[in-house]
Amino acid sequence: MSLVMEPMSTSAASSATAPLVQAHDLTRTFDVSAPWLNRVLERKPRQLLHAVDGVSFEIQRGQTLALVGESGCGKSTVARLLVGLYAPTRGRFTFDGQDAHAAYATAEGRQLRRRIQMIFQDPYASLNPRWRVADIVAEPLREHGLLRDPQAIKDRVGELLQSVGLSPLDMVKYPHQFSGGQRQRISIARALATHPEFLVCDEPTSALDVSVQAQVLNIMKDLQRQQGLTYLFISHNLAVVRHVSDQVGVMYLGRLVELADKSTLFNTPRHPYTRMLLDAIPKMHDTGRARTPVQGEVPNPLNPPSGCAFHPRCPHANARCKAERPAMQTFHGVRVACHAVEEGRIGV
Amino acid sequence: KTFKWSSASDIATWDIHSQNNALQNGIHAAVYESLVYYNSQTFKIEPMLATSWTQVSPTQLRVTLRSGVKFHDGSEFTADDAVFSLQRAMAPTSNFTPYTQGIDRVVKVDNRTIDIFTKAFNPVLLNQLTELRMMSKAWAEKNNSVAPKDIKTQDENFAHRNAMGTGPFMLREWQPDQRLVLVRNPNWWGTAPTNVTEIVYTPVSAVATRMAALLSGEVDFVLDPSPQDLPRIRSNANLKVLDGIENRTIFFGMDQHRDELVGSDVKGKNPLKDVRVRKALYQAIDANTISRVTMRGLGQPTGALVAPQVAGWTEGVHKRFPFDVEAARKLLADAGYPNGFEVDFACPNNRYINDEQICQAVTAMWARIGVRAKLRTMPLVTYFPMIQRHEASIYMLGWGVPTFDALYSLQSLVRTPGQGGDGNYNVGRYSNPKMDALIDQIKVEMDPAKRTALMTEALQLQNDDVAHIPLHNQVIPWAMKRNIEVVHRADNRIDWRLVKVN
Amino acid sequence: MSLLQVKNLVVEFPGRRGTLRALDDVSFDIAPGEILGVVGESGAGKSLTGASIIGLLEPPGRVANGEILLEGRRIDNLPHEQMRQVRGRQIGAIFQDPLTSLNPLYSIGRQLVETIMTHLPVSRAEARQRAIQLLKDTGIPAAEERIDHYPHQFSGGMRQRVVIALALAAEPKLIVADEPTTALDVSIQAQIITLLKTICKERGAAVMLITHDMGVIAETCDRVAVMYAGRVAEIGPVHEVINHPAHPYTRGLMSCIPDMDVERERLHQIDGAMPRLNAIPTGCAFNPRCAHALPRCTLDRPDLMPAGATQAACWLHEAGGGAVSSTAQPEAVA
Amino acid sequence: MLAFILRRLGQAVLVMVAVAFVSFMLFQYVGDPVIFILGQDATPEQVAEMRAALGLDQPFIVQFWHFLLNAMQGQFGISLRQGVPVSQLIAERFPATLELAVVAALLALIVGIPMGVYAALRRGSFLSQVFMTVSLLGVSLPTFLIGILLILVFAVQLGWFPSFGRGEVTALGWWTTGLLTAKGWHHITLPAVTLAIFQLTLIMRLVRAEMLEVLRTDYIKFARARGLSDRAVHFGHALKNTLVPVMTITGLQLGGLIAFAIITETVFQWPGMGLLFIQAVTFADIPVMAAYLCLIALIFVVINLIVDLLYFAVDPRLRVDKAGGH
Amino acid sequence: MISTLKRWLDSDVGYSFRTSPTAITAAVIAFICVFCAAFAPWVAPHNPFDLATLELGNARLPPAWSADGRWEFPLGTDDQGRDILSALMYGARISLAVGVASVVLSVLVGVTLGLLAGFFGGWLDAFLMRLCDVMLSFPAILVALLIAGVGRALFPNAHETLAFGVLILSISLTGWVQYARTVRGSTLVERQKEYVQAARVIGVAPLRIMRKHVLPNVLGPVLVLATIQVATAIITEATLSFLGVGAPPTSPSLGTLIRIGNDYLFSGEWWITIFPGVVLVLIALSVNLLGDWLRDALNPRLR
Ligand SMILES: Nc1ncnc2c1ncn2[C@@H]1O[C@H](COP(=O)(O)OP(=O)(O)OP(=O)(O)O)[C@@H](O)[C@H]1O
Ligand SMILES: Nc1ncnc2c1ncn2[C@@H]1O[C@H](COP(=O)(O)OP(=O)(O)OP(=O)(O)O)[C@@H](O)[C@H]1O
Ligand SMILES: [Mg+2]
Ligand SMILES: [Mg+2]
Ligand code: NI
Repeated sequence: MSLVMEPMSTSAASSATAPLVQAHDLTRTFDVSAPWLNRVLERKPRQLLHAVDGVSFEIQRGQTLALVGESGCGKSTVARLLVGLYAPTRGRFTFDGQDAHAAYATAEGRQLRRRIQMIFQDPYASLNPRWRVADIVAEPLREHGLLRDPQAIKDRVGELLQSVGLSPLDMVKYPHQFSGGQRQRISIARALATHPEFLVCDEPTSALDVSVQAQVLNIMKDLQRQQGLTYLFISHNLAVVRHVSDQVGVMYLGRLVELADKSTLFNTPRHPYTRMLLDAIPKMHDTGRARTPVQGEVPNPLNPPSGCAFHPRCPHANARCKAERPAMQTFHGVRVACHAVEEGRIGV
Repeated sequence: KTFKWSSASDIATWDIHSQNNALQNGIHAAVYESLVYYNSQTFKIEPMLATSWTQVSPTQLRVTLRSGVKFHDGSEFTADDAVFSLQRAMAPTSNFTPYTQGIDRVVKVDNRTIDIFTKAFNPVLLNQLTELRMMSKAWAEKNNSVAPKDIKTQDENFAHRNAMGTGPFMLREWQPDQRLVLVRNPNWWGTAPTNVTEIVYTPVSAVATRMAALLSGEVDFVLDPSPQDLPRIRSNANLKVLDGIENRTIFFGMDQHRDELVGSDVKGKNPLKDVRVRKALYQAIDANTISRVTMRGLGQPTGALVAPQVAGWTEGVHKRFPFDVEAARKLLADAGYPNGFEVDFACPNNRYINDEQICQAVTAMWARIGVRAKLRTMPLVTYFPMIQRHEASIYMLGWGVPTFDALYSLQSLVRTPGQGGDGNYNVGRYSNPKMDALIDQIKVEMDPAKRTALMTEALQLQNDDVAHIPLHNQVIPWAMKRNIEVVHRADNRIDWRLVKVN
Repeated sequence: MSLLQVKNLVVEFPGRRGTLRALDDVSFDIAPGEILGVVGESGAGKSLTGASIIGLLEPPGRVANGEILLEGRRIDNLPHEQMRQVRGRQIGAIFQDPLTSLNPLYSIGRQLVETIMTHLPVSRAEARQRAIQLLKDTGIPAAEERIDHYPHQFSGGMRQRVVIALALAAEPKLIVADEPTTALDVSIQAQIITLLKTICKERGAAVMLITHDMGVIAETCDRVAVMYAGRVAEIGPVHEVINHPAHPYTRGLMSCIPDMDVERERLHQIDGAMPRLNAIPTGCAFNPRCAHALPRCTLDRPDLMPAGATQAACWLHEAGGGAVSSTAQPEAVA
Repeated sequence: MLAFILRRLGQAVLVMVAVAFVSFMLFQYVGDPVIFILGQDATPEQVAEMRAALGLDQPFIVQFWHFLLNAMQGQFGISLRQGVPVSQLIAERFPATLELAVVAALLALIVGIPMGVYAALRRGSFLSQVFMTVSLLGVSLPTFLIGILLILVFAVQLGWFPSFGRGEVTALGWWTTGLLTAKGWHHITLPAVTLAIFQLTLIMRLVRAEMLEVLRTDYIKFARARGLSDRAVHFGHALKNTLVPVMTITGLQLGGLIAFAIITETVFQWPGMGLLFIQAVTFADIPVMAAYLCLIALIFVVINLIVDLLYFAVDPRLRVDKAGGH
Repeated sequence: MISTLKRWLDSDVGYSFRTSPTAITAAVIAFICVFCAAFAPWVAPHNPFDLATLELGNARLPPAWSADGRWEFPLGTDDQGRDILSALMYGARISLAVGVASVVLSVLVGVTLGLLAGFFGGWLDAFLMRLCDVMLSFPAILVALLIAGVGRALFPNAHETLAFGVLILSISLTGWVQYARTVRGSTLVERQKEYVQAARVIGVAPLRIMRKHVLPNVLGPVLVLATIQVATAIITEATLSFLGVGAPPTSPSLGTLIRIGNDYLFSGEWWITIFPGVVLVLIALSVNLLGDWLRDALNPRLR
């Protein structure tokens, strides 16, 4: 643990006051209503899909925040909000004290884009299949005018490839000539080209087998140690999350329901959903043991349950859960949104 | 016997005064008859619904009508019908004004006699009467067809789709662009050699399809066969071709008005104003080869502006300047264009027989003497308005003479443009005061012999001036099955009374 | 007697620059009612093995050698029409992606009824009744009503259950499941795995389960086969393979898994990458990455040989080499 | 659904107005019909008078405005050639064109789809190569040449089919049909084949390409894995999934068939709208041309609408009520 | 030159070319056609466009091998005494130029508009797609008639150049629609792909993304469509010439030659009809076969 914290403490002096990444009440709504004329004729209301609904968190420099949650709960949307692929419907994202979304729209946005990079969920899809690796990795360098001399660019690309464990000789190949793990590393190399400070990783290892996954995770950790990178890490795989993160946020239907230190969350989960999620992890060494899947059906995001969105599946739900939406509250350094926890109906 | 025939386009209406269109007039003539008509063999005017006529005064023609003529509905043809019909042709919605221009009024004298008053002496009145057909007054009044169909308005009169005349055939069925069926009128007043009881007309616009229909036996007769296919048809044992000179002359006109030609490399002057240049262009054309090769014999080379059937024509005016490339080159050099010049050249491509090919061949011949004609061809809808806007430097035109009288051509083609149809197709704007004087004299000359001589003189003047370059008289081929007997008419019309199917 | 026997299976892709041998001498068998897990590096040939068994190799891929026997009958060379009758009826298949496996244009009921009627002599009404029962068995609520819905109207987990219902429709004896849960999150994954297990237990069907997730293997399978570069590297009872792996690759694989319970700064990793198919080294394909490679490993290709409770294709376990193997057995996991 | 149709019809009107506007902008260049009406001998004064009477001397904007005003009252003017209301002319000609287009489209579909399926399933087999190459003749030869060659062979040489016309027609109210008599079918064969050849090629190639894609999808593989019969897999599952893009193109092409019919109708003297149009063009019959173009625009929009509605019938995903869920 | 050819033959596409007899045959035919067309002035025995050399007396001579033929005119002569072989070469020159130019033009317009519509969506998309609807309603023939009318009215004296302009413009004006639709469709798919979003995250400007990322990835179907379109454009040109809006009669294109030949179908002078038709079929067939091959070769799944 201390090893992990070290790089953070070195940079802690510079950012002791404010965290590098601050998301405040981030919300993104998608308008999925039928066209206007249809609505008028069929007397239908507007349909809004709250993909992300009031999510707030902070990440200190050199730290990793992991986001977990069911498919469709809004993790990728959060990631896209942070890198500016979506504009927030409400809320603010402050990066190093600067309103990022205001900046994205201006000329300085380029500067910000240099500092914030993203690794996409599908490594193959995120690489242009018609470009050579050399061009892919060099694109951010050229785009931000960091280097102009072709030879210098080539050297830098080689360096980057080497730093992610690939050979500079691979530069002339196309993405399809690499294996899944190698492609993932290419997209990491590209993301690192501009010396970013904040890296958003959306399920970077979901398609990989364990040995390649281990290689990728190790590279990421090494980089964090060496360059003090800050990560937002999204994954389904809780074992991986546990390995890489400092803090873990659990999302359910567009909202953050629990946000805690890694060890606290894994050792003493509070929110009933977190508990169910942890119970659902297959255990390696007790072969043949059945686990308890999360009960009930995934709710429809267009028509979320009233009150606490989790109440139809929650064993602890009561009338209040049905009616009133719980707010995030801090208990013993853990932020939870649950009436049962607040009321002490669930013990630690 | 059934006679099945075909040509490119269908008639647009059965209303005899609604549109003036050659093919349509020819078909109408089977059902509606005129007072007088050209004899198919001699091309002399002969009586039809009129039996005799006398020029009472220079402006009054008295016409005696045939008795015992019955319309298809059985009613009698009377002077009322004749007056009505002529007045109908003069009505505001009629488009037969080219034929009625000279007529002032028509008056019934008695049941069998009418008087036609002209505005001035009209030497071609009888010729014009051949195109003015007779309709039943009672039938028109009963069926709301008193006025000719106005093409500008919605109202369709009965006569548009129905026909009721005195002719040898009666309309049975008409599906536009598909089928037109005429049947024999058993009560026709005259006698005719024809043994046809039914005429079926099917317009086929694609010439190849039309020929295919003839070859496959689906039609007996094609009015406008493809000239390319004639040798084949002539050699086909089941088919034959009937050629006849049409009274239409093909010639080239030249812009002799502008001071500088549009689209020419000669600046500041108009080479076509120089008679030597015009003559050079003339002599560079090998009319015989064009007639033989391009026209496959469908052109009779001529040096005159009118066909032999036309009054005023003589062997003398018919003679061409000889084809002589050297002479042409010399003429050009004399005129100051030893290396030739560039000039615009426009032709229609769907009006006359092989029009586009002729122009191409002529362009090549001119190229020999250094005249670089820039040929453009276009369909007649765009072509005629274009030349009438004087946009072409050299243009092709064919001029038929329905009146068989050279004045018709002279007035339209070589008279300086003016009032009352003077020079209305003189789009090259040739102008010669001597010519104008001659023509004005012909207009009022009442002695036929003297008049003819004057016309010949005018034609010769045109030749001397090379106002236009005549090329040939069009020969019209008709293709048909061997068992068909028809008489070829110079106006490219079938005389329905003479058709025989053996 | 085993239900399925795969003997010396070789799959090749004839191509422009020579023939690629994607599966090389793969042998294993599955007993009735058994769940065999198949794990291995990406590109090792897991999916190809599954595809060969159901006879759906995509051309130009072809079975170049070896036999596949179902209940003692060879099925790899059956004529097209007979093989078709084996598929679905004898061997069911489940593919990775639940959305793309279902024809989006037909209701799930239609697809179920169609499958049932192809294989079983039942009337349409009976088939529908059976389809509803299948949906109920696979845990879809309100099956009577949902049967007429279209695939897109179901969530991913439910769709995967429909796919399972389709695979089970004609009560096959063997189910080949190729990464049935990769696209799903843990909670749905758990549901599906539980379902698969109960169905096996109740119907006595055997399952070949291909997956990346060791947790799933551990929890579900009776035996596990580990594949590497087109060959079976190790095969044996699941507890043994996971806890006492015999092949160096398996060992490496196991150690790569991030553990929920153990905090580690760096994950263990196998250095290097799997060789490309056209550049497989002589001898043991794993030798360039193997810490214990013997001179012999670069020369001769090892076949599966007994190694403790499992069988491994590794010279370390050659009879008499047991001593080597035990000394070489390094800091094995747990 | 209703809203969808309403919106598309609204767009149709806009498209038609745009088409009419462009048409009128260009009509001043197509020539002068007056020469046909008065004959060649008319004096310039008579011509000018006639042009004025027909309103041809006015700027196109004014002509367009008059057209719009009349069109709004359901009147599309009078044919300058035939002097008959254009709407009546088109109504007379429409059945012939529609019959021809539909027969050709059916022919193309009935022959083209199975050929495409076959070529996809047996990719590389001799017969499918033959299909692929021979079908190219259909797109390599101009329509008029194909038509005339067919006439030459089947009408002139063999005498099996008539070379022109529509044959006997039966009137069913205002609709005339040639499809009730053997003679009518006899007449429609050659033109329909001519018209269908291009579409056939296109459909065949399209079906083949789409089938090749679809055959590689997981659900086809899964359908095979379920042991479904080849028939069920190829025609039940695969073909239906190729239908959406095939329908799009076929829809557009059906509109195209009507446009292409211009040439076929000319060659075979088929008394349809195409023939009417080409005659209108040679006559500069502006009202007919304007109405025809608007009608074609309408046909395109309607066909696109029908195609889109067919999507709903074929693809349940589009039918989904977004709010519905489950 | 040789080495690039070698390298190409060694690439994947080159390999599939080498192993496809159809592709090789098609390429050879296409090459011969293009070569003869491009170098017509040097290859052709006569210059049929030089009117001064035409001799009307030589009109309609049959091919050299028949009784009346002359070796001076290997494939015979047409109605103006033009050597058919030379006319074919010169005509193909025009036809290929018109075909290629109009395809290039419609590809440029169509791809640009399709990209814009697909990438930016919204009202621009709606507007452009309605524009497509409008364009669809005008058959190429009519567009040609109208453009010819406008062109002649505007430039009454620019004959030949204008004719080509009219042809190219009218073919591309009706041709761009399908490119626009295809490209728009693919762009809609492509712009959702993560590599495009990755470029946005990097900070690449939208137009640049469109050009450098989206364009190469939507070009595949466009290229195949374009090869087919070259053939179709030649045929359209032939059809337009049939209707009299094509190339000037003194410099006949392949299409014009076919139209002329059309008049000789029944006349027994078969060579005037057959040869131009055969050349057109050869060109169209070879280009189409090459397109077919290219479509399969560029599809990695079929390789
Ligand atoms: N562009 C969009 N338009 C409409 N709805 C969207 C859009 N993007 C995402 N959504 C919806 O927002 C919700 C959250 O999607 P998101 O992709 O963030 O989920 P996720 O947590 O990343 O899921 P997964 O684990 O499957 O990747 C989903 O219901 C999705 O359907
Ligand atoms: N069509 C093909 N042509 C050539 N090689 C192929 C083809 N399909 C598969 N392969 C090769 O066969 C090998 C085995 O592929 P397979 O799909 O079985 O891998 P896998 O073990 O299922 O991997 P993953 O875990 O990534 O699904 C791979 O190396 C792959 O490159
Ligand atoms: Mg996601
Ligand atoms: Mg796989
Ligand atoms: Ni143990």
